[in-house]
Amino acid sequence: MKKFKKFVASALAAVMVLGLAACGGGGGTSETQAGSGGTAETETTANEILTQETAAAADTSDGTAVDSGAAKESAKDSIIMGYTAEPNNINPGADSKTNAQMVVAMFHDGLVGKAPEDQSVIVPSISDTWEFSEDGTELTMHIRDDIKFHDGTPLTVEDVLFSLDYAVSQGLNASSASVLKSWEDVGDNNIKITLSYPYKPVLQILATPGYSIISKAFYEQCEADGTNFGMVENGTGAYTLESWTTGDRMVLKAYDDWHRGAPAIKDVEIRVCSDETSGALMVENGEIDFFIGMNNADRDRLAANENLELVDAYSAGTYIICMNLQEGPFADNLALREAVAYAINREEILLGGMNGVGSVTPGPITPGYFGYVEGFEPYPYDPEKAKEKMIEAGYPDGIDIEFKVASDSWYSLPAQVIVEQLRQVGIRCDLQIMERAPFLEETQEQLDYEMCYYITWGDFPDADPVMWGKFHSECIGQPMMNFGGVNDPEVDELLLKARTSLDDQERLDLYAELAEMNKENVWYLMVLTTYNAVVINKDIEGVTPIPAGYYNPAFYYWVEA
Amino acid sequence: MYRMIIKRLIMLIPVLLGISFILFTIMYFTPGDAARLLLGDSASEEAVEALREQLGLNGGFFERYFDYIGNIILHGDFGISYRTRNPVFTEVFTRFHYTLRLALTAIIISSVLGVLFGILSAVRQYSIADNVITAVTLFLTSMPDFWLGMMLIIIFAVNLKVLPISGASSWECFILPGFTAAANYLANTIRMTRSSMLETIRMDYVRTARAKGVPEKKVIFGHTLKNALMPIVTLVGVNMGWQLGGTIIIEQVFGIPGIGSLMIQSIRMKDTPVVIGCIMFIAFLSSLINLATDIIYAYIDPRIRAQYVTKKAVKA
Amino acid sequence: MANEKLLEIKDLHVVYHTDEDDVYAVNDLTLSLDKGQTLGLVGETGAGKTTTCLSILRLLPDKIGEVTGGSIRFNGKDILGISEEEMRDIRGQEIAMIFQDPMSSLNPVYTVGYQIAEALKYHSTEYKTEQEIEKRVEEMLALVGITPERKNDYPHQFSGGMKQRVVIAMALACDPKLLLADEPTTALDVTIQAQVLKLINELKDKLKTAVVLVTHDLGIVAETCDSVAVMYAGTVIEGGPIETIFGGENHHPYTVGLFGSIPNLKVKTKRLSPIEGLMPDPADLPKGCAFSPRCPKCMDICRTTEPPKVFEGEHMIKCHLFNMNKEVEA
Amino acid sequence: MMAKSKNIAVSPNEETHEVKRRGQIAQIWFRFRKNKMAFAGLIIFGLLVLVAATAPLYLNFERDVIQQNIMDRFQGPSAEHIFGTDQFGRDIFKRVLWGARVSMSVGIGVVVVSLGGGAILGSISGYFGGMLDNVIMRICDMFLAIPGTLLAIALVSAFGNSIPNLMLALGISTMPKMSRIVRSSVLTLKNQEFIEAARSCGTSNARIIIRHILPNAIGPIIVEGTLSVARSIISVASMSFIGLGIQPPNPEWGAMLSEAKTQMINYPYLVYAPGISIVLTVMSLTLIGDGLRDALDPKMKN
Repeated sequence: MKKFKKFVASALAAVMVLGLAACGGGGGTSETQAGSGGTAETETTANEILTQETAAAADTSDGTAVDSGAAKESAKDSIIMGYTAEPNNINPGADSKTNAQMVVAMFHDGLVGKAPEDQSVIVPSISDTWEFSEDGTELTMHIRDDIKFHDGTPLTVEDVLFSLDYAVSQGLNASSASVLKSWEDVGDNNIKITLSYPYKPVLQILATPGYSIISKAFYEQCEADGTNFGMVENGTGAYTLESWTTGDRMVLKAYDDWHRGAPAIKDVEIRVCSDETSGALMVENGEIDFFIGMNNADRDRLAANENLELVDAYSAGTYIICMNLQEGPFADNLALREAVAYAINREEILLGGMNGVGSVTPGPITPGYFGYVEGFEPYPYDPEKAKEKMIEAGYPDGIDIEFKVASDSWYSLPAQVIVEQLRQVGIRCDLQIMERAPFLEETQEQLDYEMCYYITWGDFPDADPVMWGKFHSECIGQPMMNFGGVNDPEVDELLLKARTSLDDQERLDLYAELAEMNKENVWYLMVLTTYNAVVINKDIEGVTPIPAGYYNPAFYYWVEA
Repeated sequence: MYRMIIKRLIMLIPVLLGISFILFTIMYFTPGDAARLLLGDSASEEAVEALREQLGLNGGFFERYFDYIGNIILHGDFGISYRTRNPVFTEVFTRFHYTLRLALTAIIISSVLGVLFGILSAVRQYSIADNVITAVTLFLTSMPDFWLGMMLIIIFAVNLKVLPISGASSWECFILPGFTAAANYLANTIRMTRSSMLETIRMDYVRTARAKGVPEKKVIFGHTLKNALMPIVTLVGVNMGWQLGGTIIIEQVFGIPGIGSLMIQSIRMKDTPVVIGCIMFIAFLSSLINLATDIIYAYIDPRIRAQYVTKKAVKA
Repeated sequence: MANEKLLEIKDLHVVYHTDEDDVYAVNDLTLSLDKGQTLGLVGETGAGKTTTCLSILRLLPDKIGEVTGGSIRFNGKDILGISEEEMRDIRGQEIAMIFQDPMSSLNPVYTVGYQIAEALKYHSTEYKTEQEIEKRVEEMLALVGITPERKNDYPHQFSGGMKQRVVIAMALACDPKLLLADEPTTALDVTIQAQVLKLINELKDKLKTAVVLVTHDLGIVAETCDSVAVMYAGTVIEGGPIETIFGGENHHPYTVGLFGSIPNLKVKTKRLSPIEGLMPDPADLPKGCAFSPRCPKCMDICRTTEPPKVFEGEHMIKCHLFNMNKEVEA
Repeated sequence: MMAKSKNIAVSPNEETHEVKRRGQIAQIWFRFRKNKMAFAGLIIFGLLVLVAATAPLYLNFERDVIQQNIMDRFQGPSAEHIFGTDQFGRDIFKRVLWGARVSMSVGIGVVVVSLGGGAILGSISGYFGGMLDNVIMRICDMFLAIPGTLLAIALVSAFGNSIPNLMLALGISTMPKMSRIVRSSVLTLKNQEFIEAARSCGTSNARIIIRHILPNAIGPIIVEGTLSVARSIISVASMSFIGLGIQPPNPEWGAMLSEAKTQMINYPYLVYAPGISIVLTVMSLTLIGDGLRDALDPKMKN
């Protein structure tokens, strides 16, 4: 908890610093900004950052942005990180899960990077300067010519173009790839990316690990000799892969020629912890220094441990109750949906299901993300009103419904509380806790459910991917997308407007309007968001909260051995 | 002897084929799409479809099965994991040694302690020691292994902090899971040793040995144990076979990245080639262990050895 | 020599405690045997013959069989009173036993040579080194008519008769003073029976070993024994030198029945006369004389009072029939 | 004509068996009662069954078992909640009591499936022999070569998660073993005279199996069945533990342990009551099973 307070304070500081920076005509470079992240307080900052980032980045065109831990003295040069889930593979485009993306980001760089202190700040990386055209549809980026892959071969424009080809062909980038229309070599180590429409957060997209720059020659070599590309790497990133014992650990070595500066921590071991509980015990016993994937149940105990610190980041997702709007009892029955809205008590769900870790979120966008609507009021918890609505909906004697949920505890536990609350107003749920695979197939692709509980997810801190995916009619039947089945031309129009607008205030207003429409129609019932906390040894410095969970030890250092 | 071994190995082939068919069928009808699971939630439909095509998931049931089994028979190729795209056997072998270590720890604990306590229990039949051992045995058989594991974690890892909670990084990591996995077999071995000892102790030849004035120790550990051991050898062999496939939940509790964890993960990811590969591998190994048991058996028991070695019957 | 008592059993009581009942296997048994002599122990199955032998060796089943009274003296020493260590020295060395079933008396996992050597290893002062023991084993095998080369064979490679020879070799390896032969021929073919008996007889003469020969074959008794004890329901109902049993006038009705139930080639009998009925349940012995329910000459007193031992020189009969006119033991 | 002769020939046969069996049952009961441990097991199990069967009389499922009181979560053991409350504020004691119903009935359900299937397969296999026997037994071998837990997991994944499917999956995975036991009993009986007699009277095969063979093979089957219920309770708990068994809010012991898993370090009391309940039930059943085995076949006893 200590750490959390610390970073809220620093986030406030960041607001002021940024304000000054903006006034000062873009003199601020990324490394002057103090740690910030996805707290409720920072959402306005995030917007400001987006407006001034280009200028800020342009000023660092000397290409010597040194922001890694190398600048600091580290008392110890190794770290053991524990993760509860092992990546299936480390192919940058193959596995969208956080665990894989985190490791991918250690091996690779994107065209642009993120400031370690603040995920919403874009900093130069493989591209050191860039420029948007007037209408915002063309992006010209200069590629550094002094960067080498881990095998020593220099990075070329050809590699960059190949990497973009590769990235958009990968399934996990599908939702963002449509923004990028084409890319070409325009000489002088410059590339030009043409966008399908003006899109403000495009640099955020390019900074996700899914758009890592890979070596064309290496990829082709792997293809030729049958090496599994998902088990090897040849990036330009801070670390190289020494060995990988599947199911047990990955051993990483620092890449001292990293263009963002040699990492202070030279040896990284990523251990697979079997489950959250044992991971928590391992970090308590000092077997690991850094633990990602803490269970809320262990939170208080770990927070009380004076050798440890918690670093809290709001999760990049919001947990939602979905009612099938296409068919079944909830379709075309607003009163019944309202009954559900009045019946749920978010505070109890948060306490009973998530051990009280996180906060209730009535709106569709996570705090800290661009588009978060402050002061949004949900339906109040009012069981009596809910019962009235049940009568209005035509179910005075209650109704039996099917409630599907994935088996992970962070879904199944809150779902149990919801089931209980709904039972109080006469909605009797048949709770089906399912394996993730069939759950995704049935609820999201086939829309074969009546009610389910899942999460929204935004890879980068902007409302567009979440809102577009959840509400646009073209996304019906796509996983993680519009599985409620919202199909409203007016909504589609508003979404398009918000996506292509270059005016932040307009975008904010549009998203607020959409949030209001969602509330009125009870399409999705936003419930809560939690913290994705990492637990670290208190002697590690430089760890900042990252909502999407891509922690990179290149920026960390030890203050005591 | 060689003929017996070869015959047994040949008989294994239809069993393995049958297993592959059974599991293929089950996995085929399991809902969930491997391609979708691989690409993650946010992948596009086209990408999923392309991967499905690439993994050969679009064919009909028999087409896919015969494809799969054909590759095994013709090329010895067990396919690649849908999840990691590694050959199945790379997957199996990187995990197998953990399970093997766990199984060996368990088998050593259960056999050594089981035989010792079993003998003690039999020799001191109806004594306090016997009653205590019998009670503990009963307790061990009645306990779900995961619960025992949880209790051991609470006691030794959380409260006493003497052993690691989970993982597989050092030999200490295998003590608690080893004990947990051993519990049931330990109980079985004790029961079996006890009853086998009691039965053998009543044999005429033991009485003969006593009548010769052979010291009691020698009677117990020589004349009785050597005979009583035979069913125990079989039990240890069977245990070993089951340990290899039966530590699934214990691996889950203690976070051992063994073959059990791999199988659960693979079932969840619908990684059919790995599921079938793992189980065929385990079935094959268990059969080898059974064979080895029989050979050891023959070594201990001259009567059975004689059956294999020579057919000459000596008449007076 | 004939007067030197080697084995004296007095008022022996043995009880088997089973789950359900206490089984009174041996009741008030008295026996004695002189050095170098042969005693025939005769009786039906379940009469307590084997139990008596086991009591002498103190090999009653642990916890189940218990000597509840009486004494056994061997060579003047009270066997029941000595320690287990001392007893072990006696077993095999001074008293050896041949069990009923040669098929199961040999340990299947050891070679016969080893099993014979074992007895020597733990006791013999005469054969100490390995070579000496080996030599003795070969000698013993030769003695019982088995080629010494077969010492490395396992029991399952021998036939029943051969196994019994091995058992005998094993029993006699240490030159015991007393050999308890528990129906050594019952499990064997008739032809082999004769061979084995002959062997025992020869060896007995050669080694001067006293023998307790348990059998229910009166023919064998007649051929080999110096004295006889007839057992019924755990006690000796008639006993004495062989002449008194096979000759003489007065016999226990049971002995009469026993003799009547075997075919006799010399005397022409129209038919065999079996003893009617069955042995009483040793867990639930009848009051009075145990034989009373089956006795053709049963009297009222037989059903109520235990019969006394009636002596006629060395001939003893335990029956009310002879009580009136003979001297009675107190 | 046929029917008549059957009556004459078979009925007395059956009657004598009846008489003999009754005598046997009395004997078995006598031997069983002398076995103190087995009898203690019977009493414990009896009490557990009583608790389970009468639970609806003293507990209201909705109010006592599944109703949450989030504000009362993680209350340690106290006079009010003797085993404390769980993370939804439900009374663990009441849930454990109700859990006896669920655990036992599912455990028994599993055995009914496996015993039913096993009896059919085993008796067909043993009775008819030949090719059919070979085929059935080879298939059993194949199933036996697959680790049982894993087979059950795969089957539940395939069937979908529900109580009947769980019983089916666990039943199927134990069926081969059961078939073998039934088969070997049938094999020993099949050539006995009274079966020959029935067959010579033209009794149909099905009737012979059902009326003559199975009742006589019942001893080992009952023993195996009893022990099997014990094992099934553990299997069900294991499946629930990895999330593939009984679904919340139904209180099954394994499911309760599964819920307690993440909290056990902070609140160890959560794992005691359900675990001990399992041990107690399984132990009592094991004692009964062992006792029955000894009572049925006194020779087996040491």
